[in-house]
Amino acid sequence: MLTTILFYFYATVLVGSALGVVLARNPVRAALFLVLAFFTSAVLWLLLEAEFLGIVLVLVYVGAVMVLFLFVIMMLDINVAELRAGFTRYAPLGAVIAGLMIFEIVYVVWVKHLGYDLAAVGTPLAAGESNTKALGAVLYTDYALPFQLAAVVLLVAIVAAITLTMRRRPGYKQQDVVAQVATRKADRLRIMKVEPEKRR
Amino acid sequence: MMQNVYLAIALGPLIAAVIAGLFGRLIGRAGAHSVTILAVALSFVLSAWVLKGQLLDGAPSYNGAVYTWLVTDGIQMQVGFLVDRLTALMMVVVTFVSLMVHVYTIGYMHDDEGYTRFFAYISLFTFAMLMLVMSNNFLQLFFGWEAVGLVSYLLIGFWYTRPSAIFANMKAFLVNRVGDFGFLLGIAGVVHFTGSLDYVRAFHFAPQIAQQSFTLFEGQAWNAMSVICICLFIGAMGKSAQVPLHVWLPDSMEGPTPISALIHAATMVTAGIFMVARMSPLFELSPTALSFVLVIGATTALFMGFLGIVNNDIKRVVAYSTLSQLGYMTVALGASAYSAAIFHLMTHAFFKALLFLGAGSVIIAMHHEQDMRRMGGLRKHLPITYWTTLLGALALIGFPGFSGFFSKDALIEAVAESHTPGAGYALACVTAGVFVTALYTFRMVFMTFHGEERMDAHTREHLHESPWVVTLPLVMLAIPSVVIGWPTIGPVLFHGYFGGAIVVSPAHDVLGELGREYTTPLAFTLHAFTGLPVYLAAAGVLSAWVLYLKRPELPARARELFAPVYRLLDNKYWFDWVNENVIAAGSRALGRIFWKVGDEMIIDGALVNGSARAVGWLAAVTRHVQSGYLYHYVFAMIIGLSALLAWLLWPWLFGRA
Amino acid sequence: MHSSLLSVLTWLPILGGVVVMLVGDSRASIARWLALAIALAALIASVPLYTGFDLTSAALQFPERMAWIPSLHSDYSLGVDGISMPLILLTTFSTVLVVIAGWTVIEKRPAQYFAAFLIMEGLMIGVFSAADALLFYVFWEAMLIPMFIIIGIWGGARRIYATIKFFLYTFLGSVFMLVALVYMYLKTGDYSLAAFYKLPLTLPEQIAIFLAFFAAFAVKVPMVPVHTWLPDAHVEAPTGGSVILAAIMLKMGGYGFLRFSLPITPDASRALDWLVISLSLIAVVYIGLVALVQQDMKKLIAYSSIAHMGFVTLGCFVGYEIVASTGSLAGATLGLSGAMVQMVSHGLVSGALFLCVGVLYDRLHTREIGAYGGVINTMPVFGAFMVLFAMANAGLPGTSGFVGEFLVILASFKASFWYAFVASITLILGAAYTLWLVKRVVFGAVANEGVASLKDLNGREFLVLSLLAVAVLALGVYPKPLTDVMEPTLRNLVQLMSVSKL
Amino acid sequence: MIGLPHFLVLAGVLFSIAVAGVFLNRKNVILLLMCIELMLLAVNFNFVAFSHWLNDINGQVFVFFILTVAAAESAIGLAILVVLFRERKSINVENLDTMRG
Repeated sequence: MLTTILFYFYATVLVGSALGVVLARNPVRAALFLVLAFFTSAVLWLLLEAEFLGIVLVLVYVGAVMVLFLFVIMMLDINVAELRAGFTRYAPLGAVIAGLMIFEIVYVVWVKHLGYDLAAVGTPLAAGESNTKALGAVLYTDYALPFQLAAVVLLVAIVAAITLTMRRRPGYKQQDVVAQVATRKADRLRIMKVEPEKRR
Repeated sequence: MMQNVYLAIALGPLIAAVIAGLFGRLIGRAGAHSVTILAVALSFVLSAWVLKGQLLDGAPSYNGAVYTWLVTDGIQMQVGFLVDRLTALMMVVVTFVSLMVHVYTIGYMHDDEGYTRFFAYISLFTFAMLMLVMSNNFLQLFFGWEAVGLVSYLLIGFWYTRPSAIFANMKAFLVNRVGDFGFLLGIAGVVHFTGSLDYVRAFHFAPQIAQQSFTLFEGQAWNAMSVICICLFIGAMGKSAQVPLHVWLPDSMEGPTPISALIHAATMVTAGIFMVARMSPLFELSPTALSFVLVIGATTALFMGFLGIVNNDIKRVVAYSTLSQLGYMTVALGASAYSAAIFHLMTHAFFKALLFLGAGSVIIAMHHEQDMRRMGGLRKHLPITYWTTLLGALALIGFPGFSGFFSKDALIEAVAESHTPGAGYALACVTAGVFVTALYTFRMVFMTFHGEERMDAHTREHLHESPWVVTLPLVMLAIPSVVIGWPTIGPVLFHGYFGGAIVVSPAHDVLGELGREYTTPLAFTLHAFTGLPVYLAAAGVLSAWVLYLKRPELPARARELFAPVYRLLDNKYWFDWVNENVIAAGSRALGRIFWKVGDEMIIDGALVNGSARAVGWLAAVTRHVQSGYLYHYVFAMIIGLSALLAWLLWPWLFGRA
Repeated sequence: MHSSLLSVLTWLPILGGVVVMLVGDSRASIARWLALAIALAALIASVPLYTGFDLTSAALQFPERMAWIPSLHSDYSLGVDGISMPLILLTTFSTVLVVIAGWTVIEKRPAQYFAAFLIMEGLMIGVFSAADALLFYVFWEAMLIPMFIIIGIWGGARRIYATIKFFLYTFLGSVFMLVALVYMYLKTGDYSLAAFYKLPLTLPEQIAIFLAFFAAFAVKVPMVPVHTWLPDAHVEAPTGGSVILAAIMLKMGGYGFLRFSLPITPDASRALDWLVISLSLIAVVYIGLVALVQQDMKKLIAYSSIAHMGFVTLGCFVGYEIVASTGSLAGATLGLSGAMVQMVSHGLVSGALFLCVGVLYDRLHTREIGAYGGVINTMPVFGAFMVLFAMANAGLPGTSGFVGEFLVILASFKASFWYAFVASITLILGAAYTLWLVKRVVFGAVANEGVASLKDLNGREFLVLSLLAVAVLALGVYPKPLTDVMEPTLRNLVQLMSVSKL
Repeated sequence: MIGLPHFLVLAGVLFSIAVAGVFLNRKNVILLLMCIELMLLAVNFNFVAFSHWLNDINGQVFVFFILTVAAAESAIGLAILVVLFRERKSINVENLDTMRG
């Protein structure tokens, strides 16, 4: 009984935050709504006994991605007004498409029950089982290779982000170790032959 | 041996023509005309010898192939000769008249720079005519047919700088081509049924063909033989200028007079008559074709005669007279009196050539003045021409004893005997025609030779008789015009002179009946006095005398009285108008429509360039899709996704589940 | 007997053309004489084709076979029979004439001009002698390129439009043919024509293949709806280009029908013969009337050649209607040999007419009929030639123009009276537009000072026109040698046509 | 009782809102990226729900990979945004139409 209440509560919060993201006037507020959305979905995942994923979700998304978003929003002085101009021009089209999708999904899932019987309630995990252990068992055995691939993807993302954004800011003096090491005596020292001054 | 003779007869004029034509400048004027005259004279002598051989010594008729032209699908197409009594007679007529014209041209074309070219053409014409006459198969007949048309085209347009001449020659060729269009269909029909082009096989299979039928239009089965014969006769109509296709003959007077005499009086126009006579075995088997021929001939005979009355150009009057006489011959053919037609053809060749050359001599004397209203009283100045032309005129109207009389009266009586449908109409036309012929002929004679002199002073001083080169042929032609009828009517008409060449089925044998009562030419002439035609002719001459000598003002008043009739005749029944404005202009307009609308707008515009433009337009439209705005692309993706989703879920949503 | 004559005939002009091109425009006179020498060599080499030709057998003669693309089972096999041999002779004969005709007329890059013609000659002989479908297709497409260049570079004002239109039109058609060839290859396993002849095909297949071939050959013939490229191509092409285009390239369509459509898809041809016949009859009347109102001489002759080619297609397909109406095959060979003779004679006659227009164009640089009048006064010899060729074009007996039309009309009468009726309308229309052209150009008084300043034919032009005149008259007076060559092959083709392959 | 459909509907609604979001603030690229994150979240939701109901852990493994990809994607997205901003002094999509056809 409790889970139903919890579910409905968090579901409404989640949907509200999603709407918030979409309709927020200021991008920062949108980002924060998104953070809220992640938190509530993490909680919902816990309901589904996927606690490891929930935590990972919070760590990864809220920790890393949303921070990044906020950082970028802050950095770029976006003039919000101009971005919001003509906000509702495509609204009706957007609403229609969204409505269509909702209708389809609800109809298929709810009315037709995906075509197979869902009466069976989800079987709860065995007492001693833990989501993390189950995930760990599978992750490093069956999905070893995809795991490595995920790592590679992340590596590429890092390298790409750096190469894209790093630039030498004009007027920014930086020590160039290589050049320093490579100097030779001749560059630095010049022996001059100077005539002595006549005594006056 | 005989084949070499025939080859010599036919090829002689060709070789002469080539020599005169290509090497005209080298051999000079004298060389050119002597070569051609020599060749034609040789042909004439040989033809006469052949005729004598056939006639007196009873030499058999010859039918042999010279060389095979083409062999395909089992059909042997050859070039060969069939010389029987009919051909021999025609050969003599053609070569004799051609010889007269050759001699006459020396005088007539004396001061013309195209002298050698002219001689080349007329001897080429003789070659073509001989090939046509002597051929033993339809292919060579068609070759001769078109070659004759070609040479008449070249000759009518001889003075090619005159716009009216080159218009006339194109008109002549095209109208002849319309005739050949029918003729070719006839030949194709014969080949279809007999599987070969030779006359002999065609005549042999004729009875079977007569049984078969065509379904030209759904439901109506047409007798095959009638279709073929009518098609062949259409060819004859084109060549012998019968009513709808006669329009080219008056215009062909644009050509020099000698050729009008040679081509448009004696030889070419008679090709059609000769062909029908030659095809008598076929025509006899289809009564419908015969009555068709009869009616067309009768209409031509009468109505063309009327035109002769109103026309003032001397050569055109003679041309209309030729049309009318051709109508007579066609009527004879229609009445199955083929030998009468050929007999009239022969006599007509002589006196019509005479009339033409006479008119030519008048024109030379009057310095190329052709309008009769500016002539008159030439009797004193051109005595020989006057007398010879008078004899020709008498022969033409059928003055008893003259050649024209025998052939025309025999013809009229034959029509009277004939029972083929349409014979009544034909008889009426033919008899009325006698009066009309007499009227216009003597109108011409009185207007040019009698009455007061209406020409201007300058030409009057220079009026003198034409040189012997001109007058000799006149005399030479006058003799047969008068005499030829007497001795030949017996054998030609009634005693089966043509033998196997002409086949007449017993039902139609009109000449047979005439032959029973016929005894001697004299009896025939006396018998004629009992008939109507002689008196009609006399009445014609009398009325011409009254109208044009006694009371010259009468024609003018008659013109007001019968104004609509006069206008009808003056415009030659509007045939020319219809041809130029309806047919020619119509086809040009149709052509323009097909070209501008059909080709340029529809095919080129819509399909070819149209599709090119459509591709361009499509490209322009799709270009807008690349709007450059990021969100348009995102929308496209999402809309695409949702559409896919909807499509995927469709069976789920509304389908069976 | 294995002789490499056909390969020599095909590759000699091509290599010769390349050499002439290498000689380059700087040494134009050498290039010209070399080109003439090669063209004459090709003509002399083609003579043994006729003398050594076995008049009794319908099989492919002078056969050659060499592995070409083993993986596709397509081999370089050449062979010639009654249908293709006369056309090869026509090709070599016309090319010699064109080289002579274009002698001094072409100033811009003459070497490449002659090279293009020689290469095209080689390719065309290749098309006629190919006995392997793929080889045929390669030559068929390659042949377009030289003509594209000839019209494109040495053409008139709107040459770019004309040449692109020409190329795309023909190319679009022949692409479908390639599809059909590949389809049949997949069914039989190799590209040789003999295999295609024996390949059994269901009716739908046959109809599809027939339509594919029809697309390619109808454009080439050209048949009525797809003919609009020809007048533009002719008007813009240089004289030599026009002659070759009219003399040889239009025959490709007819040759294609005889070599491919009839034997390979007999049932489809029987089913669709009404389409071809009605289009040919339309061509005769519709195009005849259109030709009547043309103002440009070359356009008029172009339209007239479309009308004449209508006879070829009529002759090819009338055989089925004859069987339908008379029940016997007698007449089918008549129609086919009429079509073949018409092709050869049309090549000579319209080639000659284009040369005549070329002669006038070289002097007054205009093709408008209105600009001429009374040409015979200043150019009598030319006038005589023009009248002769005009008469041949109008189908006057005694000239080659008549032979083809006569045979086809005889055959079409067997099929139905109305076919012959409509077909022989060409007698009237043909005479009408040709004579009207002659009347306005040749006859009449001297129209303007341009015409007055005209000089008569020079030696070169006289030689070319007299050669053609002799050919036209010889074929008109004695066509037996030509038809005897074709008779066995056509008789065999009729057998192939009538045997159903379902 | 909360069944699988509930979760699926919730994920569907989330996804649709994200889609609407894309339509709404189409000119602000950052918000676009956020909407994409939201969509990915909805997808993960489904995965977890199914893996729970079918008690097949592989679903969750997949969520794991989606997270990595999402992180990488947003990182690069923002990097591009930054470079874009430096170049054009604005990230308004309106005036970024040089790629127009």
